[in-house]
Amino acid sequence: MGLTDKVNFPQPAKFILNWGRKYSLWVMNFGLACCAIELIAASTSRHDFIRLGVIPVAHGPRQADMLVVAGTLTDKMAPALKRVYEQIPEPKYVISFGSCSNCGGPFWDSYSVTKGVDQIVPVDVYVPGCPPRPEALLEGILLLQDRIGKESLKEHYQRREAAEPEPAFTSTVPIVVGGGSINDTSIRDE
Amino acid sequence: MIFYHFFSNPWAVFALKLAAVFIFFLTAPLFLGYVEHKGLAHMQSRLGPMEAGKFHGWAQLIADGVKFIQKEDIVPDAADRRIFMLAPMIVIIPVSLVFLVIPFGPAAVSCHAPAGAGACGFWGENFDVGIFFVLAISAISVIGMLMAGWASANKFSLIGAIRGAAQLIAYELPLVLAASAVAMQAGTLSLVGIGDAQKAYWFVFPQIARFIIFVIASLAELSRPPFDMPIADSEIIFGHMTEYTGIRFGLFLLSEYAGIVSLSAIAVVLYLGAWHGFFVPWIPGPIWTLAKIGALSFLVIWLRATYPRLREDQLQKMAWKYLIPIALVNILLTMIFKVVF
Amino acid sequence: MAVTELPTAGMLPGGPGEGVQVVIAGEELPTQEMTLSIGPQHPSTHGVLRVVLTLDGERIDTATPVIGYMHRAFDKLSEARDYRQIIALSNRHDWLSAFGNELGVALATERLMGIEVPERAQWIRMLMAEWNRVLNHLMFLGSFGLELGAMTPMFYAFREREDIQTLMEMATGARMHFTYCRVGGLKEDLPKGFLQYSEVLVKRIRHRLLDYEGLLLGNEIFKKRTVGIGVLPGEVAKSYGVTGPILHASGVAEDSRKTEPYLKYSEVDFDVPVGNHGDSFDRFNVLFHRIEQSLKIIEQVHAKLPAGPIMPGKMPKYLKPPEGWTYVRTENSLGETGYYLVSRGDTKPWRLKMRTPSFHNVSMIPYLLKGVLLPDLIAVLGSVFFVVGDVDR
Amino acid sequence: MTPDEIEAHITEATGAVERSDVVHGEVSVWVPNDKWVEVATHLRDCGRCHFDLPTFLTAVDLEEQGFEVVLHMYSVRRQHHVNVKTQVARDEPRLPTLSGVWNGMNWCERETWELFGIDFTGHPNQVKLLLPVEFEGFPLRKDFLLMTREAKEWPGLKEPAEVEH
Repeated sequence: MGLTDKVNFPQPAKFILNWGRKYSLWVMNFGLACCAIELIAASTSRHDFIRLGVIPVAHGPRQADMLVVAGTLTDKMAPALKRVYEQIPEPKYVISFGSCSNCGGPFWDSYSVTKGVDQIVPVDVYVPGCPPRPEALLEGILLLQDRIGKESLKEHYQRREAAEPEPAFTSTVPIVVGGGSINDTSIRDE
Repeated sequence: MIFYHFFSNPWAVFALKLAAVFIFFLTAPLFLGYVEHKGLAHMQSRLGPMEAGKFHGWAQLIADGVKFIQKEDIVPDAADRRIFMLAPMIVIIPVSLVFLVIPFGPAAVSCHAPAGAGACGFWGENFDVGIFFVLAISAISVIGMLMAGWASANKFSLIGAIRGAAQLIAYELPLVLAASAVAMQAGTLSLVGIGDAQKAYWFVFPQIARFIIFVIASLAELSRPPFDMPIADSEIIFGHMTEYTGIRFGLFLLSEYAGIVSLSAIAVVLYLGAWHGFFVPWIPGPIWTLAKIGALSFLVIWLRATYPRLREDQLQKMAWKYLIPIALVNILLTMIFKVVF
Repeated sequence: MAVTELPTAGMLPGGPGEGVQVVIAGEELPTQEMTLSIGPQHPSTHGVLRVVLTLDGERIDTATPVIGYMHRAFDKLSEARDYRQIIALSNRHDWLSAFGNELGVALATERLMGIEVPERAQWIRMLMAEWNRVLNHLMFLGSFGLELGAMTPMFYAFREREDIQTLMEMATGARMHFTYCRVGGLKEDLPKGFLQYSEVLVKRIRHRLLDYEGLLLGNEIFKKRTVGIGVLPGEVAKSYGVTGPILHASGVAEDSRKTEPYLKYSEVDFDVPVGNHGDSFDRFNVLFHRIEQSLKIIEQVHAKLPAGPIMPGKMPKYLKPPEGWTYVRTENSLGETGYYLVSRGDTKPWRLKMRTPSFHNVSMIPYLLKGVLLPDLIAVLGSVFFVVGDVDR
Repeated sequence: MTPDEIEAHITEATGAVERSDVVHGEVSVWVPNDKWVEVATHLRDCGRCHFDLPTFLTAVDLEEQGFEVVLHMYSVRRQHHVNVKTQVARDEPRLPTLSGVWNGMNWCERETWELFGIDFTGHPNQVKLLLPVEFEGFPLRKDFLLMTREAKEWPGLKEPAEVEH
């Protein structure tokens, strides 16, 4: 923070700053349920998202840049997620990994499950699947990196501030892996 | 002739050396960090960073650095603000000072520097008490660690810092004992002098035990696996670094890797014959030194991939029950040999 | 806590079990206990378990597990779903042994309806259950190393897991939640080339197990950290309802594949590895040898797999088990997973109680953690095999 | 022992069995509430029963007849099972605790209390186990409705016969 949220940098400086953020996404592994295993699988030998600069060595939220919420969020766990999110320093990104964290998934009618983490924290990328394959997470990361490469931090912070009281997805239009958009009602009405 | 004039000006030499040391201090840890990324990855049948900088992710750590400077600088509410912000500096400054006295090569032949500026050669400064300077100053970092742990107002940080302090107290002694035996054998405290003294044979050969003690003690002092209890991630998150964000955290990381380089360098100078090579004497001294430092640092990385971590009390037991007695006996033997031969 | 109650002090040379009496000067100084809350999001609890500790220095006075962060109401939801949907749901509570879970539901429903499962389907179910067991145990072997600070076993374990998951994907089409069982049989027959790949994989994994033996079980530091830590006597384990590898490590060879064989376990030859001391190391040793036994079973299935159908000829259109109840126990990867199924003749069960091994394992944690050091928390928690979804359901 | 032998032995030895049956090879014995602890202790200590592994304890909502509490046990040495069952009233469900008999019953009873509202008198620590403290109601009772389902029918609802397999 500091300058980056007030000044519009000239293009070369902006490029370097964005490049740094793009390839150094230390990930806070918020593994909750089944999807956590696929998240770990995405970080280990065959899929290895460390290739893309997503480094899973941030053990605490303070060092993280990206929060991957993988698995079912329950009402009992929701305060912890909120807290972890708030502990991550700006600029931060959130990937919602798996149907449960997107919308409740197979536990949509449960009395103890939060139906979607976007009720608690703003989400940048939705990865659908139950659980999604590691490749889906890789695509989500690539799409997020594309977006980071183009964004302006000043606007990023302005949007965040505007969305401050309401979490949801007002920060920017979120990415949905595999196409579609979360505002696309045609799928729901089918 | 212009070079002659340049090198005979002590201020110019000083500036040049300072710049060189500074560049080395910044690049060597980055390089080591990259090697750790890739080395660990290939040991674990993966690839490691591949995208940042396109060619095998060579710019991964630069990207990390660029990111660190953009991150929000959080100081927790309950933290002791000034001490919290000061701690990373206290950690990194001693580590950087060690680089000043590491000799990379022999004294230059055409050296006409006036007395007082130190003899001219591939080192920052040739202290008469170099070895004690190094050992004393590298122990200061733990104060920074304690400050960080205490000021963070986090229980995990505190436990980590206390562990780190306990570990340092336990391992400073074997480290000093092992190093002093070398000083005894070389007959000088100057690191350059110790390097010179190994012309005939490396000091690792007479007594391998002393070298092993030194390496173990340095690993413990650096809190590297298998002695990484102060930052044991699965127990206490990240130890004293738990609450640090952005560039302050980056400084901690830099000091960790710089610490590996500097202690490897000291070990090379003390035991592995500094700039003296073998078989291929035409390779210049500084390259030998760098290669040996690299090899030793790689060993440190290798250990991380192989071993689980010990428990704090087991480490203490090892220090007090085994390493210190062995080091003392070692000193005794060195004295006897020194007197007899 | 008064200082005199401490027989040994952890931070001083000697350590636990050494019997070195440490006299601490300044005994009159008051000491303060520290309450440390580990979790619910903490690297060591692999999942969202929370453990509230009271610490005296680094020694744990009391440990209270707080569970429920993954309570997704399986029991209630299964009352609102038909049997077909429950199979899909039951995959997800113990995500590391998905096939074992769906097997239990299918077996319970079949027993209540009196359906005879074809021979071939039973053998294939056994094959898949054993592969699933290998998957599960590899995960625990790997993650325990990571928690103790050894990174590499984790990556090796996942390398092997990926191979096995490719195999499972061939047959089931899914990587984790297979949903391969149907009431009465299986979704479909094994694809071409499955058995050949399975044979190759058995050999490969058996070979690679040597790596784990070297990196973990044969490693001096690993032994130092786990031998004699968290000793669980067999009687205590039983009184907590602990089953599976933990009970075996405590010297009780109770395995329902042996004592009450279901599927075709009576026709294959395997052993139940048993530990002598019930400490963390024994638990891992047992886990490691269970992988070998599973591979042995898989090899026998390859040899004995009969031809035939995989579903009984005629299945009712609606699955409506008659009124009644049953309890089916299966030896799942982590212990006894049982389904207590009460039917009232509807397409949905009246009550489906899931008995999970992890729940009982975790309830035993306070016993094991009393008086150990904070670093040993890792060695104990990692060796009390549990999956949080299996604890909370 | 075979299921029938267990049934006969328990009926004879405790004298508290109201009725019993054997279904699918599993024995159930129904005992009155006040004999609950006594029977459980006998089953643990008796040399012939030797039920040393309490498998689970749960309840079934029988609607107007109250709740049926089920305790399943296994004997590692003798390799046999038993289900001990008892019925508690719906308006004031209450049962003495078994946490003194087996350690493992502590959590099982906490869970049953939380999900069914059955009060285990004498339980050392009867507080919420799975649900957040502020949660109201006993979710596994039949009169606890899943609000999401009540609000809107699941759009993907299909009867089993409509799909293949």
